[in-house]
Amino acid sequence: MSAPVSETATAALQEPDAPVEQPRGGRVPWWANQRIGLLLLVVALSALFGILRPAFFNQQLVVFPLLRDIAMFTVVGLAQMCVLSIGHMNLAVGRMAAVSMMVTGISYDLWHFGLYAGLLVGLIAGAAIGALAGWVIARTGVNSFVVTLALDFLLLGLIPLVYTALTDNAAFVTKPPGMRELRNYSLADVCIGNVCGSPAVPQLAMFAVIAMVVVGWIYSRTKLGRELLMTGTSVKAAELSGIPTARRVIIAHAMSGCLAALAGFMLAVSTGSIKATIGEEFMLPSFLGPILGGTLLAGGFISVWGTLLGTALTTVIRKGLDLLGVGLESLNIYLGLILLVALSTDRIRTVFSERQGVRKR
Amino acid sequence: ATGCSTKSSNDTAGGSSGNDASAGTSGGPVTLKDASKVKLALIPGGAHPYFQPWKTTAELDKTDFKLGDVTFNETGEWDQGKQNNVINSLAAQGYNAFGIFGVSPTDINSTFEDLKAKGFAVGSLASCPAGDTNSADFCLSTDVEAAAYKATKATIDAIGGEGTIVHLTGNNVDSNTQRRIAGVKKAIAETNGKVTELPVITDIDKDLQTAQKAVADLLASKGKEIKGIVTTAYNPAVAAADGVASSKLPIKVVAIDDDAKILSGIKSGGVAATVTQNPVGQAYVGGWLLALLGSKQCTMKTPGVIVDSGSFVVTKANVDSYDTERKAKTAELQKEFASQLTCQ
Amino acid sequence: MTLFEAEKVDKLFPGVRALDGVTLKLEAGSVHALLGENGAGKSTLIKVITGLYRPDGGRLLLDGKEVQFGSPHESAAAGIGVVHQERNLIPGFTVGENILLQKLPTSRGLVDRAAIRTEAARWLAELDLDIDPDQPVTDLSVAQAQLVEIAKALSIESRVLLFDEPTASITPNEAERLFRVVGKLKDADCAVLFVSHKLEEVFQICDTVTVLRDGASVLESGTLSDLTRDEVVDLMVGRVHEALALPPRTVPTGAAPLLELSGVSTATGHADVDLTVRPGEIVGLYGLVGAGRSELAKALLGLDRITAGEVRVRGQVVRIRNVRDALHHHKIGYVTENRKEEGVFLEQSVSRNIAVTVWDRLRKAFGYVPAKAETAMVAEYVEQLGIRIASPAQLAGTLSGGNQQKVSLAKWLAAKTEILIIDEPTVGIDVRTKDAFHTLIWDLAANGLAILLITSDLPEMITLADRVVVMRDHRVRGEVANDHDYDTMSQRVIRLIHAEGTTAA
Amino acid sequence: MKRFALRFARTTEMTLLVICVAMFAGLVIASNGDLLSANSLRVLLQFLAVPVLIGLAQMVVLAVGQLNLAVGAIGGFAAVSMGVLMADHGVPVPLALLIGFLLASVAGLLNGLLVVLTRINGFIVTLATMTVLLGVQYRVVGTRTVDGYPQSIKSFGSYAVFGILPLIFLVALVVAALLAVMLRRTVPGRQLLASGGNPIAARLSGISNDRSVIIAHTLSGAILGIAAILTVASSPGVNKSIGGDWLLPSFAAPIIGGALLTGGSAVVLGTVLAAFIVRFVDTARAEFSLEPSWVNFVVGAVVLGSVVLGQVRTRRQERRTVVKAPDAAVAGGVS
Ligand SMILES: Nc1ncnc2c1ncn2[C@@H]1O[C@H](COP(=O)(O)OP(=O)(O)OP(=O)(O)O)[C@@H](O)[C@H]1O
Ligand SMILES: Nc1ncnc2c1ncn2[C@@H]1O[C@H](COP(=O)(O)OP(=O)(O)OP(=O)(O)O)[C@@H](O)[C@H]1O
Ligand SMILES: [Mg+2]
Ligand SMILES: [Mg+2]
Repeated sequence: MSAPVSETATAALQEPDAPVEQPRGGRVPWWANQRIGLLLLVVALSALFGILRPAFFNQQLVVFPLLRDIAMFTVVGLAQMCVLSIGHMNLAVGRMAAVSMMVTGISYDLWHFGLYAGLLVGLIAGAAIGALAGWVIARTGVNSFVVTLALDFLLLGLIPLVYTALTDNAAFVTKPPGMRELRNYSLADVCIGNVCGSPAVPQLAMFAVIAMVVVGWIYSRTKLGRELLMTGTSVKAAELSGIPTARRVIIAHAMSGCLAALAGFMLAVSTGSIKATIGEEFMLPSFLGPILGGTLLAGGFISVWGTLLGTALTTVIRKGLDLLGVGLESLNIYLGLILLVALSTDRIRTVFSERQGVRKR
Repeated sequence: ATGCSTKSSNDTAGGSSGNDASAGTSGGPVTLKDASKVKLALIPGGAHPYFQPWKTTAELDKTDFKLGDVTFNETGEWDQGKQNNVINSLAAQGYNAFGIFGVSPTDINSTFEDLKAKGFAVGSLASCPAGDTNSADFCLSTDVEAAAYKATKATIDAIGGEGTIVHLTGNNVDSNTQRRIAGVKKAIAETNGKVTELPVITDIDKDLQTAQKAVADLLASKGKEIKGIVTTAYNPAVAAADGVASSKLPIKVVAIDDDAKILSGIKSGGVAATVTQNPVGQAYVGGWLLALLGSKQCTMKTPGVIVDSGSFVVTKANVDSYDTERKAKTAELQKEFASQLTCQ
Repeated sequence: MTLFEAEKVDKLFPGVRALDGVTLKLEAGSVHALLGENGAGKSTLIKVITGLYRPDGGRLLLDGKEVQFGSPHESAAAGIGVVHQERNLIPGFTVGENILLQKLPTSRGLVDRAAIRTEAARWLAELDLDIDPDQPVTDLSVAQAQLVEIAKALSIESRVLLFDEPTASITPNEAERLFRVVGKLKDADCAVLFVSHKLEEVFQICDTVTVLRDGASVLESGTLSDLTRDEVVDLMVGRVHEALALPPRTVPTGAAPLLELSGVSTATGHADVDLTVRPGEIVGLYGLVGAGRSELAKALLGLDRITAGEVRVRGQVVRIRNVRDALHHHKIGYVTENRKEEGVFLEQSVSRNIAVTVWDRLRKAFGYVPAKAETAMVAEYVEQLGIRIASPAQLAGTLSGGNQQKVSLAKWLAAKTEILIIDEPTVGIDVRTKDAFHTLIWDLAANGLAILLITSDLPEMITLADRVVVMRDHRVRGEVANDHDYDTMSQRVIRLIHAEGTTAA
Repeated sequence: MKRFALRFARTTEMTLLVICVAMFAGLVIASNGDLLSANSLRVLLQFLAVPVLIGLAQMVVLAVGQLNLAVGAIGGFAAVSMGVLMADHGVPVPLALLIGFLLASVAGLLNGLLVVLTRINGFIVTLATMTVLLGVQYRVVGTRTVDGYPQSIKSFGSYAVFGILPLIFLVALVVAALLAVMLRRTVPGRQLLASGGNPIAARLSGISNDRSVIIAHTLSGAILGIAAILTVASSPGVNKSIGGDWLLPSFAAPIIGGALLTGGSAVVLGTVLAAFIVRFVDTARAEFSLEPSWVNFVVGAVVLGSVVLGQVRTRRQERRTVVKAPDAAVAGGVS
């Protein structure tokens, strides 16, 4: 039965005189492409800040920490993006990072694990707590917003209890060998013969690159990624097309938890120790990166590059304002306003391109 | 009407500075030569009334020590990552001497190490790193454990040496809080059971309403047993003073810092005592030291030395005079540090 | 007397000219039919008239005076009532509130519940509906909901009433009631516009007709009694429409059944269902709306619990846990009745829509799906089914209903299923595409697939099925061998449905 | 009436009521009856006023399928504005309160307008306005705690009828009652819920969803304005920390109370009862001297438990489930 449809049926199904329907998902003019717009914006802003404050291009003191931050918040953004891909949210993204790092901290402190063994344990813990959230959502059908919010509350209560029980200073201060170095090493410390990398690029950024490659590969090349996006587009249709949607929900949340753990690790390495407050500042950036980058809140469409660019945009703006010496009286006001403007221009661009008969993607 | 700590501390800053300045530049054991290349940054953990005196003292540092430049930057917003960014940005703009209140005591050594590695002068102000090491050039801070100990002693005195007290404080998962809890416990242990403590109430410094509610609930449920309340964080102190006053229970409150509201409470008798710290001294002596170190005129004999900037129990008896004591302490601090320096 | 007139109305959507100089006249005391294939622009015209869309050209006249409606609110105020194609009730509200939502009665600034109750009851009575106005609409059946929609349109006491496919999901019985109301409206000198794909109804109740094709009117206000059914169809499809002639097909009677249900009961209320489908056979499952046919299909796929009885696939007793199980272990496919919500992923590309069932087969290590294999596979089915697309990357949501249905079917063919459950394949699909689908289904059976065809369209059933199993109230009422004769078959089927009238409402 | 009673018996509200009564009884027993003393009751109710209002402020936007992340920022900003106006600029109390109330309402209105005009998801819009308003709050008050305002407002904040019923709690109840009437019995209220329940259907019935969204956000702002007034009246002072802990409780109350994130549900009573439950957890913490961490832990567990239970209940009531997969419904809806 290689060809279930015979010639006669095929012939009957053809509509020779019907016009081909307008492709609306196809090509988009370059200026309507969100990613390119973002890239231009990031470059333009960097140039502007560089002109106003030449220190903006100081490799060691500005670019290095800037890239380290972008790397970390990109991973945070990817963590949120994974659940956005199925139309869910993870409000406990920061707290998941905190819990996984707690486990990593215990592994360093009590079990004397090596740097990467501890990281691995943390990633597993993150995936597990994410999977737990996913499981509750899949089993009960309760909205992810509610479940992760409640989980956030729960962990917020649990984490301090554990820290006060296990540590003196409310932080795990044992540092396995390599952690200190990872914080400061840049590509300049990686040499092939006499050629060394740039001192402006932190080695820690490699974690983000790996995460981006893996997540990007999953979503663009694999069955799993496609099924996640299909689940995000329509759970009903996905279930009825033979996609195990409950399992996909669990996997998306597990990926989210795992990436949150990685981001938590990057934060712990870059600030110095593993403590209860890790991830407290993750929520806002976790949404900003993906959303600015074009990931849909409703699910079904993601962009890894967009997440990087969206994160870069917000981080660069903050850094620029920092360098311009904007005080706390104005900092948040500017940040919020710039954010609104950035989001609105994107909206204006979308409307404009739709008017030209194309659809933004 | 604006009251509060800013105003009162402003007075302090204005009053004490003249003396200190003369002590530092002329009468002091070490004479600062040329600090015009020193650009000093005072960086608190975030916005907090405690740090407001730093802002004005920073200006004073600039004129008194003829510094190249000074800045006061509170955009760290109580996040270690953000604070590190602020520090780096300032370093990139040419600031080379840093007085820092580290947001996270367990992390701040890493930041100090980075700065030291780049050749900057670094002082840990108002809080010392957790653990046994301090990677900054020096740490000038209230010994929080000692301050909490003193506050508890004052509470015990106020309640007549017997009864139940309760300790209200801030973020539980912060090593300074742990030290405060230890200080309170130590003072209570010394009474050999005459004074007992209810479980510590932590995490109520985030905002005033949480503190207020916690105090009200505490008074409603345990008000009759409690003889005294010792507070070691800002919002709980304000809330406890207010809560006890309006509940009309015979409870002695020992507060922290010298908020105008608390000082007036002491004067009227509603607050038994308060433990004030020495933010002006930290910023002033810290600035002086950083000028000496930043201009490479001096080095520390023992890098990382930790010095208590002092804490002062203020009661009705000394509410008008405690500032003199504090100024004296500041001058004394300068002398103490002078002996710690090796100068050209 | 002309009550309402739309004159040379244009409506443009990005890339589509949905209406192209359409003129429509509605006379008082007359029922006017609006016909056309899918996507001809019928619903768009109604939305323009009611102020939901702003026309890009032309004008609207009410009582000879030009009007412009900025919103449905304004058109309602001007006396134009409408029943839209999609059901539009507010879930948390009562039946009464839903009916009167457009102008909730108030007294002293507050919503007057008593007034709502009496007023709504009046309109429900008008439709002979035994529904409590205080009941939440969430408790209604699909058909009841549709009837509430109609009551809603009546309630604004409009002089012009527009019905967009009001009978698509109600029983013939209920349709009759609606027709009686339409008759009353006609007697009261209202103007009624009636859209339906069911030509029998149109001929039964309409006086005049306008036919749209590709957004343009090909017949304006023709008198229906002067036209034959075939003439109307020809106008709609734009060429002479030949009655479908299917090639002869031998039905294998001796073959072992591929799918066999015996004594199946489900959590959703089915009791003692027996059913057999052999390879190469099309078994029709007929019943009125809500008889439980779709539910049976879903229970079969593990979406609802089977509480008793046996399901046998290829002779083996099986327990199917979910669609995935059905697809991979038993080669069973299900083309759902609810195309837009359950059949296709509107926001995804055509290519992914078709490939969704075959990734399992195409995948390599780590779940990697080679793009090449995927593209080739998709291209094959796009061509075979004649899916009209500009590129496989086009979003399924931008396709017409017919093409969407082809996509929905293609994924099961691509998965090489051997048992196919096809649920209402041609709802809302125009005459020509319908024929193509009939040919296709016929052909699939000829190629050896076992097909269970669920349809409420009796002519379709009689055209395709080899045997017709009749269901009512979640029970099989009997089985009729198809002799492909409409008159005898319809009688026998209807008789089975109404046999031994034990009903639980 | 009987049918109504039957229906009520099966609602979330009934479950919550039972939980409330049980918890209260438990606490009374645990405190040896101390909780029944006038003072204890007053304290219990005093700190319910603000949580009730912020829960309602969130509920009303949830009702149109939106959400408001700026609750704390709007309330805090309004509260410090009033405090500064009275203490530093000597603005008369009624005028200052009116200005604060209007500022909060305008902030809500702006949220609504931004959502409608830009079509950006409400989640993101309110996130941005939250950031801006936090900045404004700091700019207005800095690190000070402002308390130098007239005694009259403080006595309003601490006055209790019969020494038991705090005035501010009664104000909150009145607001809740008005909101309930508005949502159930007025045309704008019904239209708002219709927009939340089914935006397309609402539009076809001549209801402007945009208007509903704007009304909901403005109402939310107005309720927060009242919450801010009560805060100014009952706190020892106002500073930049006011509003800092409003966000999570604002979601907890309506969600425990049975609100649907997808919109269309008006659960005023449920929200009020849920605020009671959270308050009881607080009281229990004080009673048993537990660490505050436990409160978060318990509230998290209660929210999770109640939604799961609620889901199980609706599942059971539903005659059929189309697909046994989670609903991908996303907060932020109408936009
Ligand atoms: N909102 C819209 N945006 C873009 N195109 C649209 C929109 N609504 C309708 N169309 C297009 O306009 C054309 C007419 O659609 P319409 O819904 O009016 O058809 P119809 O005659 O009612 O069909 P059916 O019988 O399937 O209901 C179609 O090509 C459709 O794709
Ligand atoms: N979306 C729905 N929500 C609630 N009840 C429904 C829904 N769809 C159908 N029902 C009810 O479920 C029962 C069986 O429906 P089912 O769809 O299986 O019937 P059917 O015979 O396939 O008819 P059809 O598919 O033509 O509606 C009926 O009582 C029907 O009213
Ligand atoms: Mg239509
Ligand atoms: Mg069906």
